[in-house]
Amino acid sequence: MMLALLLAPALFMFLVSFLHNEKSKYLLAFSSFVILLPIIKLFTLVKPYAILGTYLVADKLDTYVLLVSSIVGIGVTLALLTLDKHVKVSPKANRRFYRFFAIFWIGLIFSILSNHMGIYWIGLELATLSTVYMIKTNYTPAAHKEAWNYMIVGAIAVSLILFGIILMYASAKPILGEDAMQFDLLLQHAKEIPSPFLFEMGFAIATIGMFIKMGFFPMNLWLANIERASFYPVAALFSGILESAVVVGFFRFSQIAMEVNYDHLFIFVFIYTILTIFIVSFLIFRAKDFMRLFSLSGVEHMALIVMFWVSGAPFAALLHFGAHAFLKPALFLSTGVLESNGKYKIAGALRGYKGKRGTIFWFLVSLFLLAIISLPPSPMFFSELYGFGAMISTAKESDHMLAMIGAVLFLLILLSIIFYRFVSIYQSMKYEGETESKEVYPSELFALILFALSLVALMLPDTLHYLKSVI
Amino acid sequence: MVDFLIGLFLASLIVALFTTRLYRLLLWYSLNSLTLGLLALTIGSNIDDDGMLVTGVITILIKAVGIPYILKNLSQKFHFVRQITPEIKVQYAIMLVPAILVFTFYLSEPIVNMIHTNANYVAISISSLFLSLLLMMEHSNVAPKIIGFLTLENSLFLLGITATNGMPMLVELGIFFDLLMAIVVINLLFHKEEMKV
Amino acid sequence: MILYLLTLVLLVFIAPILLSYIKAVKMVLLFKRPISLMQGYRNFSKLLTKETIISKESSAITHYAPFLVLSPLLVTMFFLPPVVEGAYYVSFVDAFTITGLISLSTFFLMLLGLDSASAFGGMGSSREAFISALVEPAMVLTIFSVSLMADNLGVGQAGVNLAQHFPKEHMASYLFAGISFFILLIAENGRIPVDNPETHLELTMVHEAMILDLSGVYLAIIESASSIKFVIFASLFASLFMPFGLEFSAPIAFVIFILKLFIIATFVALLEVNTAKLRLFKIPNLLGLSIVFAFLSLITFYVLGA
Amino acid sequence: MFIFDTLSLVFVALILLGSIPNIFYSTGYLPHIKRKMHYQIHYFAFIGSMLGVVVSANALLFLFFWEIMSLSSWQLILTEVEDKSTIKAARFYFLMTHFGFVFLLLFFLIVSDGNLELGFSAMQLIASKFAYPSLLFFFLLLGFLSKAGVVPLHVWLPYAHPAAPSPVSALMSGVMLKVAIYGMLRFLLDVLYPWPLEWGIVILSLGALSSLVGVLYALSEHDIKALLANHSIENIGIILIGFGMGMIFDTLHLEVLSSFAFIAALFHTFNHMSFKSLLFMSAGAVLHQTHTKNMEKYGGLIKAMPVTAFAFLIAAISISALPPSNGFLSEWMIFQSLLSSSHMENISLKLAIPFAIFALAMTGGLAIACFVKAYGITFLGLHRSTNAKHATEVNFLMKSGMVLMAGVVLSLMLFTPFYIEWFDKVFVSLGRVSVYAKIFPDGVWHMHSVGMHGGMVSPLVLLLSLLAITALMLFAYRLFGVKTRVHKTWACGYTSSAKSQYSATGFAGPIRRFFNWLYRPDEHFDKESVAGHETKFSSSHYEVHVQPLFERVFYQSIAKLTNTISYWVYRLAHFEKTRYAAMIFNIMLLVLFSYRLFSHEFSWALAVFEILVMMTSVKILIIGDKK
Repeated sequence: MMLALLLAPALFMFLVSFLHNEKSKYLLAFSSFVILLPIIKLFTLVKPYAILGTYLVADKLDTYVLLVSSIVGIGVTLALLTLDKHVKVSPKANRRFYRFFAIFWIGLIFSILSNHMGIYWIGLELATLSTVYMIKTNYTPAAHKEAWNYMIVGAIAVSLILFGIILMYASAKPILGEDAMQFDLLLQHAKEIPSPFLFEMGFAIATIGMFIKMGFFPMNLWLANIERASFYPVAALFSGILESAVVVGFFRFSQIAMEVNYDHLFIFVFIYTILTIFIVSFLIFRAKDFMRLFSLSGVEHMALIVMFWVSGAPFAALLHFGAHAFLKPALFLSTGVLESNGKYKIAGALRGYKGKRGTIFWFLVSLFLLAIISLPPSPMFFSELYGFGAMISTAKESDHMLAMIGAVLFLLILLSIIFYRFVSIYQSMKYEGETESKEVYPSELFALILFALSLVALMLPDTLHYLKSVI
Repeated sequence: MVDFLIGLFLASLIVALFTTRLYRLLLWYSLNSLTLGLLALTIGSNIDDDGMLVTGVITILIKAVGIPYILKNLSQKFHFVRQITPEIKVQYAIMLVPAILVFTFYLSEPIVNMIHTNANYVAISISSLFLSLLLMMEHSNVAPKIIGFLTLENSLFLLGITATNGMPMLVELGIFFDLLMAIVVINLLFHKEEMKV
Repeated sequence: MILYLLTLVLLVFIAPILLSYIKAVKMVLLFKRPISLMQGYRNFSKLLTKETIISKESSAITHYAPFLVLSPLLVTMFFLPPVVEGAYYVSFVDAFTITGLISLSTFFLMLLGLDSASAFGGMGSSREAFISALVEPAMVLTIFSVSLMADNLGVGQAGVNLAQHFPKEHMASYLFAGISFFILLIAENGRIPVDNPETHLELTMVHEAMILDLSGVYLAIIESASSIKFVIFASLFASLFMPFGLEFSAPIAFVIFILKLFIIATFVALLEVNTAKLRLFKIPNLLGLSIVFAFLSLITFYVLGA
Repeated sequence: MFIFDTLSLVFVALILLGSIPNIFYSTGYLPHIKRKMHYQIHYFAFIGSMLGVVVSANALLFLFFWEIMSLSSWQLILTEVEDKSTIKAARFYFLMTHFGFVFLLLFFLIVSDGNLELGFSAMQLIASKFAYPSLLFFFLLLGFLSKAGVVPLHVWLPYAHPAAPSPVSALMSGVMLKVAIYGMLRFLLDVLYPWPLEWGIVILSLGALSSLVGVLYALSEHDIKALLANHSIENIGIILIGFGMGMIFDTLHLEVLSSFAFIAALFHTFNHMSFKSLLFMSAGAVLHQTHTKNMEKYGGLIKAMPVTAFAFLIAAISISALPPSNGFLSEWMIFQSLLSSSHMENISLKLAIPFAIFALAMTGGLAIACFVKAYGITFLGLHRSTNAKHATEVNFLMKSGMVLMAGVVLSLMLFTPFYIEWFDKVFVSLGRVSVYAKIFPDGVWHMHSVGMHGGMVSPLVLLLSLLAITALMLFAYRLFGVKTRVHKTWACGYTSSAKSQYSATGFAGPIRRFFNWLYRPDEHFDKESVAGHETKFSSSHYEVHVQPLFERVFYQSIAKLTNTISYWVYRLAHFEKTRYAAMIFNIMLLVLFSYRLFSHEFSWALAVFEILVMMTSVKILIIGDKK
């Protein structure tokens, strides 16, 4: 029943997208908004709540992620309403976009809510493939090329995840049989897995797949290039929703891996993420346009989330995840306006807004920009405090305390480079260059306000309490 | 019989690596899929698993026949470049292939001590994974890359069939569904002339 | 108390004479007819009768600074060590305060130089600032060293202590401190080789350049300030580095003290005759010497205890 | 949540004393500012956050307010963006504060064991169990001292403070730096207590170094606000000298001396707050009227702006540590604690401290030179530009701000015993010995050093006698009825004009030349000589710029390094456009190989082999052959 409710808006959207009607644009947007309703219903239910046997189970973690994703979805839909004002997009492309958006949602709901590695993978693959076409809605050679790129790299990454899943399944099959694909069972019996080596190898391969998908080392630039080539709502979808599906998978796999061998997991992920942040921070140092900048910073934040999670600070990871999921799409959506005078015009991008709408717009964008580098009172400030705190506690318990503290210091210095770059870009947006007038449309403003409110909601004591109770 | 088929699987993959013609590549892929399907059928009949039999049949139908056919059609429709020369020198490739095989056996050595069977199957699957990646990286054209991706999928199945004696039916069907979806998307993507990626 | 006041009067009285004496000694040595020892007084009374000409660019600073240059020095006079054993002395002021008061006086003098917008005033101030900046560390280190030997930082108390327990066991560091202080005496009072008070040549002027645009009473005040400054330093040197003769009865002690002042003045005069004025950028060499001696004094005190 | 012990309250008082006059001044300054709303919000947020920092009782709040403080001050610098240099300064400032924050964060994370809501006393327990306390100390040092602007983390200060609007410069220099001192006091005394001897020595030497470096670069500045900012570096150095002595005495179990030195440092902290705020306010008033920060364009402003000039004079006397000002008293106390080093047993330390004395004394001398320059060139002589000629006194609110702040300076001078008693309580509450009775054993008239040699000063006596004698002389002068005549400047008969008087560059000339080895100035000298004569020329132009050595050596090379690394990273990252499959291949190889190696059985030979394999594979598959 719940499943039907969850899928209904998406299916409806899929069907409406075949209608050749002027009104269908609004109908599509409406159906996209409606997705939130069953999710809110799901949110209020007692957890864990079995939606489809043992295959789809809603617990606190995945409902949170789904809720965040659906809010992002609404924001993206809002921005889509006025997409044609900023860029050339035909109604046909718009309808197609929604068609794949519907498939995307279906895949996403499956993968986020799944309690089964196989289902998780199927959903993820569905979501990945459907985004390929979304990239191509932008009819440019660059977009075409990047769509291919995404298709192939994404396919490799997703295949690697499946490969890992099968290895993990193989390692647990002797004790669990066909049920070895269920996350909760695996978690319970993780200690009994007869060949931890096989499991860890599978985990490593799957993690590589997921990390590639999130743009970690060594594939740091591909997401940025894709997001640059596609329309900004697609970029927002990528950073806000698709990444969440991947990261949920990582949360689940790593929970099991923590049980199997925490040290191996920690060292592996720690080194991997530090490498990633090293590369990304220097790439950000050179970024010359908004899209690449934001997308690289998205990679950085994903790395931080992953790091916090494995350091034993799920609260920090989830808070950071929520904050990032709201902030990054908001910034991506605002690039539509920011770049209205040219793609590489950073200087003066925050100037030239008239009227109340304009003032609110630039004010919100400045806030978001400063929040993304975790200045208080951004939720990221607190999540980073807690996350690094957990990291230091782990360091203090380990045998290599000084090396670990050194690594954290190194990490913080790398983050300072990113900080520097963002500050300099913010200043340049606000105080340099010429003032050219830019138009802001209400729908975009609504999207930004929605994200801002969600961020505030994230900081409410109740939310924090909820997040603390997730694990 | 199983070992013979696995050998064939690996052999067809390795030969595909050195192919310079698109249609020949398609043929090797089709053969590769065929051995996979036969493998599924053999193992399925050995352990009396109906799901595995179904998988085998679907594999043969879709992968060994359907996909090569569609790809051939596409290539005629969109005028693919059919002369595909590997970018990695043959000298290197000759060294790489055995190196990969040695490496994967080294990699899976600890498994042998933990689980009694199948360790070598894991090794072979991983090596075929690496080989498919090699196939993808030695071509810059889209079409061979797609075939590389498809052989990657095959090596997954090889792992699924040999190391775990088949995954849950639901999952396997899901995977096939996604594969079809991928083909649809690829088809849509080709609706402009093929480009170098 | 009477002796204390008497000392003050004596010092004020003797101040212009000392400077005239130095000049006279130099003139004798140069085979010139020496000026009278009362020349300082003659100049002073002459200046008092003249009208004051004020530069039209000058501000309130010119009206107040001369007094502020003189008054810290006059205040310092009250804090000098006693001349006779048993006489009253001010015990609540230490050497730092005195250094500070002298700097305060110099501070206003430098401002005065800048006030009239003349190139010479600025030049003098700039040079004076340079020199006094380098004097400061030598001064403090010397004070430190002396205070260790005298076992007290208070100037009055130090003089008394030194007179009572001559630091025989620390002769080496005492000597070094003495040399250092003597260099400071020369530098702070603008004597050759640091400054030549007798010429008005733009290459050599320091002190004179600052007061070039003063006249009348203001000039008289500044002139008396510089003679008082000399007498302060001379008497400090006399009390701290020649601490003998205090135990005699008051008149004899006074005579001995005055003799000491004149000996110091003679030494200064001899030095002036025998050395050429240093270039401005060579002055740090001299002051560096003073700093080095001050350090040496401290180190020998600490390490060798000598 | 919040803590209101004596230390916090003393710093609350410091912030309030520093900001209340400033609010008046700022209100008067407001018409000058275009983005009023922006300015006001951040201005009050800034003051509020500073108050928040000094009363927070746990790491979370402390860091929160600390960042708000940085954030709002950064925005305040950006209030009036007129040129690129402001933007650069703001960026640099924010980077440096973030740099400090990183270390603070690490410090707090280590001492709070991840529980950021822990109180300070609980932190001490954790810190004492930590195996490497020196690491904590250095984190703390880097964190707070980068905010306080101590060498070598001082480079941002002369850029950032001048770029802000004047009331904000006054707040930043006068008050914000003190918040960092609060942090040092709070966490060194409360959390990281017992210290090894080395820590005190480190702080002492940093202090000595920054006092010298600060004043030397101040002398070479022509920008009046940058000059003052450099003096902040110097004064923070002086505070740290006192602080370091306090720590050294404490480890040597000379408790009385230790308390004395700490009180001296705290007293100087207050004094610096008062006179530096006043200096920035009056410099701001000058800037407000002349629209330039360049001292070479000032001159003769005392006639047009008497109140400002008088305020500046008071502050200048105080910062130059001339008696009987409050600046003199605190510096006197610091000197006394340095001189008390003769009580120590450790001979090498005893021999080293005179160097600090030397540095401090030298600083004092150079500070006098510097403020004669600042005051003389700005307020005395002839105006050097039309703006200076037409300057008038600032409005009432700004004036009242300055007068109030001058009142604070004077109160610190007049009520020294009261303040010292209060500071004494701070250290008593932190478990130190009380020394008030030793400093003022017989009433408030005489201040004693607690060392053996009994240094003594009587500020009020000095003040009264100076006033009395000066008044007496003035009275006599009036009585005398001297005739005065106003005439043009004589200057040996040359005509003097605005151009012929000494410039700021010229004034600092001898000192700059003496310290040429440190400054390595960038000199530009063009002249058009007449008929080949060396000395006769029709026009000449001389310009000299001093770029701090640290900036050149340290910061620019870091910037260069970052650029180089990012260049190579960028180039490498671009391989993924075409070689993505190879990249994935390699990462798989690397991860699986390492996994097999490290998690199963480790051998060095294989590790080396792995590295070789990876290198070959990267070369063949990713980089490829050169075309």
